[in-house]
Amino acid sequence: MTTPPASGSVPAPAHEHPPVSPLRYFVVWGGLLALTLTTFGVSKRPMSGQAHLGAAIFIACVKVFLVACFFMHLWGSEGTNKLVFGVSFFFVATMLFFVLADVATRFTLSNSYIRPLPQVDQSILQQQRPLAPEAPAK
Amino acid sequence: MEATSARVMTAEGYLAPPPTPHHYEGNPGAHKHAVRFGMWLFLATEILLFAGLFCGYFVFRADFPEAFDQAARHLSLALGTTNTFLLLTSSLTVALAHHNAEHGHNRNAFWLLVVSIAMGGGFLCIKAVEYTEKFREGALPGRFFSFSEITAPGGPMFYVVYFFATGLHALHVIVGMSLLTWVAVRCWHKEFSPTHYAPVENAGLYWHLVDLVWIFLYPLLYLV
Amino acid sequence: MNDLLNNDLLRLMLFLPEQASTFAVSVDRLHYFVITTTMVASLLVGVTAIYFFFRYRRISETQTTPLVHPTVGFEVAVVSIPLALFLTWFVIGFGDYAKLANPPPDAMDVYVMGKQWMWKFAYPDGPNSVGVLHVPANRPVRLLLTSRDVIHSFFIPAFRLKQDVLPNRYTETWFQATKPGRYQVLCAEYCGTQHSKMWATVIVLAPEAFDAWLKEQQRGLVARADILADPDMVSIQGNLVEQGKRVAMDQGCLRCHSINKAVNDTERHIGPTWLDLYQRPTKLTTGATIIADEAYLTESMMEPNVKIVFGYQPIMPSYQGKLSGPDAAAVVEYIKSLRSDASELQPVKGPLYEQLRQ
Amino acid sequence: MSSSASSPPATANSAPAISPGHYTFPEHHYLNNGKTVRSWLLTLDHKRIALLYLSVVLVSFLLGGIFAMVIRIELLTPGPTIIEALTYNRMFTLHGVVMIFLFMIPAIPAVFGNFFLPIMIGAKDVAFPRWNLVSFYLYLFGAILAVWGMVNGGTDTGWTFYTPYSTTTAQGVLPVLLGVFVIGFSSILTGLNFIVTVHTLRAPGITWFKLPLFIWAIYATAIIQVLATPVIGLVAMLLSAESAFGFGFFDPARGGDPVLFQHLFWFYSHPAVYIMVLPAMGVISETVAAYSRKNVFGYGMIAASSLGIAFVGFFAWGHHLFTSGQSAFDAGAFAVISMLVGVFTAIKVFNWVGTLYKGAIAFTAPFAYICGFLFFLVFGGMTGVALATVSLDIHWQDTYFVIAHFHFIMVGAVIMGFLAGLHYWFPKMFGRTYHEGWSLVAAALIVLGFNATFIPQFLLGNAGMPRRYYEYPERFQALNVASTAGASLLAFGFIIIAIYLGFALLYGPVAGPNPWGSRGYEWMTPSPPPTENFDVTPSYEHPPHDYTDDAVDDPGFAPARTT
Repeated sequence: MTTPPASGSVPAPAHEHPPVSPLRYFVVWGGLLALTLTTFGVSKRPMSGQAHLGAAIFIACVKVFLVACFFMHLWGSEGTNKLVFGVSFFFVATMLFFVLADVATRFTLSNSYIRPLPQVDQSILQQQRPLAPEAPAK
Repeated sequence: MEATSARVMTAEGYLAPPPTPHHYEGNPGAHKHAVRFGMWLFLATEILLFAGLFCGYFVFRADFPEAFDQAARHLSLALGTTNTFLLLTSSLTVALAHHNAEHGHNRNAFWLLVVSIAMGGGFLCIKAVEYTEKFREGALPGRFFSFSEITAPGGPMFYVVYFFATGLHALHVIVGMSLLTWVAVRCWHKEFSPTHYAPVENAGLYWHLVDLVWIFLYPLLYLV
Repeated sequence: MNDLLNNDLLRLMLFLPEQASTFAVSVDRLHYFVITTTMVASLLVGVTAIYFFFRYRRISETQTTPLVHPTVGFEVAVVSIPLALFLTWFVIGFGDYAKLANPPPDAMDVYVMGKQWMWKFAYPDGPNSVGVLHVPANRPVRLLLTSRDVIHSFFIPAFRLKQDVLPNRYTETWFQATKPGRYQVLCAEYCGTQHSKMWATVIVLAPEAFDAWLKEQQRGLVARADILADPDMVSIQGNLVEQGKRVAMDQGCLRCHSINKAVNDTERHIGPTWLDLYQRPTKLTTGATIIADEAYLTESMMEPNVKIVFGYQPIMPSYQGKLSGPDAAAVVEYIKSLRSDASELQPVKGPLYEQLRQ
Repeated sequence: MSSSASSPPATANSAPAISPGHYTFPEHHYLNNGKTVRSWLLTLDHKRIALLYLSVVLVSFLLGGIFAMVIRIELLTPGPTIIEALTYNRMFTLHGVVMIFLFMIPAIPAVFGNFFLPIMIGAKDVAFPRWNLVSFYLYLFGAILAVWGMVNGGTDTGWTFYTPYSTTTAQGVLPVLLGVFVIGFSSILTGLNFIVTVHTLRAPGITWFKLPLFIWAIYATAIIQVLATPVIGLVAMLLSAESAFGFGFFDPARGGDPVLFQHLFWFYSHPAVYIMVLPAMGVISETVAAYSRKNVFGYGMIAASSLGIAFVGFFAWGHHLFTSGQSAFDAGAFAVISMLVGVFTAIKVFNWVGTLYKGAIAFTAPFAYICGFLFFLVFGGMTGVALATVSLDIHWQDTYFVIAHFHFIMVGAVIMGFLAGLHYWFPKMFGRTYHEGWSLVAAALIVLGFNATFIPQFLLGNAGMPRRYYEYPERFQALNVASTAGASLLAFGFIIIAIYLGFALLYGPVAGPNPWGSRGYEWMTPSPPPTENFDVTPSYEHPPHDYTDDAVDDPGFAPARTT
């Protein structure tokens, strides 16, 4: 269970960021461009579909972390903002996890709608049950 | 926010900050925290709004892998990457604008915001080019799909996800640009000062969020 | 404890229908356990509240009360007892559900098709029927369910069985009936105005009676188009006509040849209609009239431009090499079965939406 | 000295005697601070916005109740009784949407949350007063659009809009979805407002662990409102796109997946049921402590379990999909998590009963609703956990058992909580008290009528009567007739409440600042409170509901009324 948010009592008035030099923004910007080029390069290398997906998502997460922490000043801001950002991504992850787990572990024939309705793939049925001999070969 | 004209120009070349609202007086820091915290909560709702779309993307990608591969190859990579570059750079300029506004340099902030809005406009133009190209090709979602080059079943499903996700994102870009324009006008009137820069910060946060969503959309739709 | 759980008193008190399947027996056993614990818990809470109410009723308006905080033991008990209770329910419940989700391999398959406001059943190599499902007792029966239009739900209260029926997708469930008899099937997912009338009946026969019934049903099948045959029914590989129909759809013959009466004579398809074509005298472009028999039908499939029916263009592609022998024969069988007088098939109207493969 | 609890006349130790004329009505307060219609319609005062919400919410409740009565009358006979199939299908859709989106979700958070959140934490107003007014007008516009859409468009899909029926049916579904989308925005804004208010506007002296439990409940509800509502916004957009342009997101013929719709829909709708029940639990925590003059037993546990329900409630949506083609793995995972939510509710119930221990309990109408609430929450909650047991759910899904379960929680728990809150805070909101005798009669009628309506529906569910049935097999008629009889009793109870509360609004005896002698923080201001909530900001040494010896004569609270 979540404990009450970390911010405790009201923060000190006139909360000022530590003096931030514009240089930091350019460094972060450079990092983001570099990451975009890497994800572009990675997508060109021959890998399995899943690996491509995993790499792309990982690089995207790193970029999101950079933008959120420095451009959106999440790094120095109050705990509650960080908590809100973290919890919303956690809920997105749970929604994706459960829905994709459902699609992945469904009844084998149930994803058969990518094949038109009339033809039930007899091979799947045969795996599970020997058909009566007189059924003509498909 | 009272009308800017009612407020007097201070020595440092920007307007006096507006008084803290009546139910916050005695604690301006709490009001500043409240405004920023409120904006972050709103950003959480935007993140969850797009979560449903990503859910749809992954489900249909699991159901129609070949169709998604073929369709992804038909998207023009050049336009997608330039769009990513545009949004990232506009995020930079918005961050710089916020930095300048925080130090009271209203005119610098104004020009930086103008550049960001221009880049947003560029993004939308590129998107428009891509859309017209797809309308001509017939690569449209649902029953309007008549794109011959995609033979795998579920071809239209990619374009359902593509058009809905990029369409909703483009809508958010438009809202973001209008927010930035509204804040740019107030920059022109030299309204912001070290103690009063919340509007620039919130418009910046919204723009960065729109950039975040595109950071996820770009690899998933164009690269993978 | 065991006889209390199995006798009928609790079942009648809870208005439960009779237990006619193995799954029903185990579900009801868990049901009695859950309902009794719920009753006991709510009674306990109610009685303690009423007792506290009388014992600590207010004496005066400004009465002060001590500051009472729960001991750690109370907090642990209040978390662990309900959690233990609910997890036991979960373990028993999910155990039964796991058995339901994995049908035994020797189960007999039956295809169930839900269609707006009726249930159709089809045996893989036997008859199909509307609204009535014959099943053997004491033998596992696996249902492969699908729907023609919207989501329905196949619900047999007596078997404690329910499974949603999704269009364009198969869902699976199974049961093993224990008592012969007639049990009502209801649709449990809202599907339109007649949702409350979408009923069917499951007739459980003794195993031998069922085998006899099935043999009798299959005997007459190939001889005549089964009056209830539904062309878009799930594939019946035993039936040649069906296979012909499927091949014709796949090869795209039906795009040019229509199989039902032309709505009005002026509306002509690209190719001649197949309805009542077999044994019909047809005039050719050369002026000669021939009888459209099997030879002509097979020949015009392989070399279409040799004999062209008067008034049609020679644009039919040749199927030489594309159609194997048995497939061609099946198509001919199918054309032979298309007699407007013989088949009482409902007019073949496609599903409410276009098929996936344009 | 014992006196029967149910006798209405006031005796020494039953209901606190509220003698008329003991107090004078304060001359300036939020009600008469500006008499013009414009001052009411464009108000920024959270208390007035709460009253605006209260009026629209009560009208929605009346509408929903009428639709419910029509359904119950129609089900008197197995065949057609008063309306034909299509109208019946529209009726249960109207009943569902109006009750859930227009009454249950906004009722307690928007009315009592708006009114008492700032007062209870010693603030002058909510964090963003203007957004609060925008939220009300979004709700009003969304409500009108939804009701007009359903009546004019003839939507008959039920409040769940399952595809592909909802997108391929001839009945118009577009305006209802836009209405729901707009109401979703209003819910997000209210939730956002409350979270920021609790974080930034607490009066000095009120730490996180001195917050009244009602605030904890509203805070947890606000978290759900903010994080879950966007998903229904997206679902409404997707459904509109699909029914208007045939996008094929959820349409299986075009490759879409109807089960994906159910996942996205229930990802919002299950937390939504916690949006409805958590505020009612907050009201009960307050009223139990007030009417038994005792500190809440296990304050930390109740607060933590509110947050627990809000957090875990997000992972339990799959128990609505057990029979809908979901995989066995997901069914198991969702079932286990649903059990956790059941445990949090059990913690709360045991702590409320613990609060009665060593208390000084006065039997009043709100307390009757608390007793009803406790029993129905235990019974409804445990049948809910039974429904989450996968194998039982196979039989119960989509039958009247499910309808009985969620009405036990929605009518039994939430509306009882709403009535308890309405009666408990009526003096504070309007400055007058209601007639004690009639309120007890109405409470008895409502508890009795509720039991007679929904216990038969549990049995109907067991017997296997599916939900949304216009015509049903003969064997279910007896129970349906019993249920309809109960429903009319319930309706009659609500009418009596409307009468005596309406009467008390204008002619009720003047209630002093603290008629119940309660030690909740909201009783520190005069009733009805001034626009700025407090003439002088009170000091908060004692935690809320502290009735020990030194706390009772805390200067912040006016003395309890005596005969």
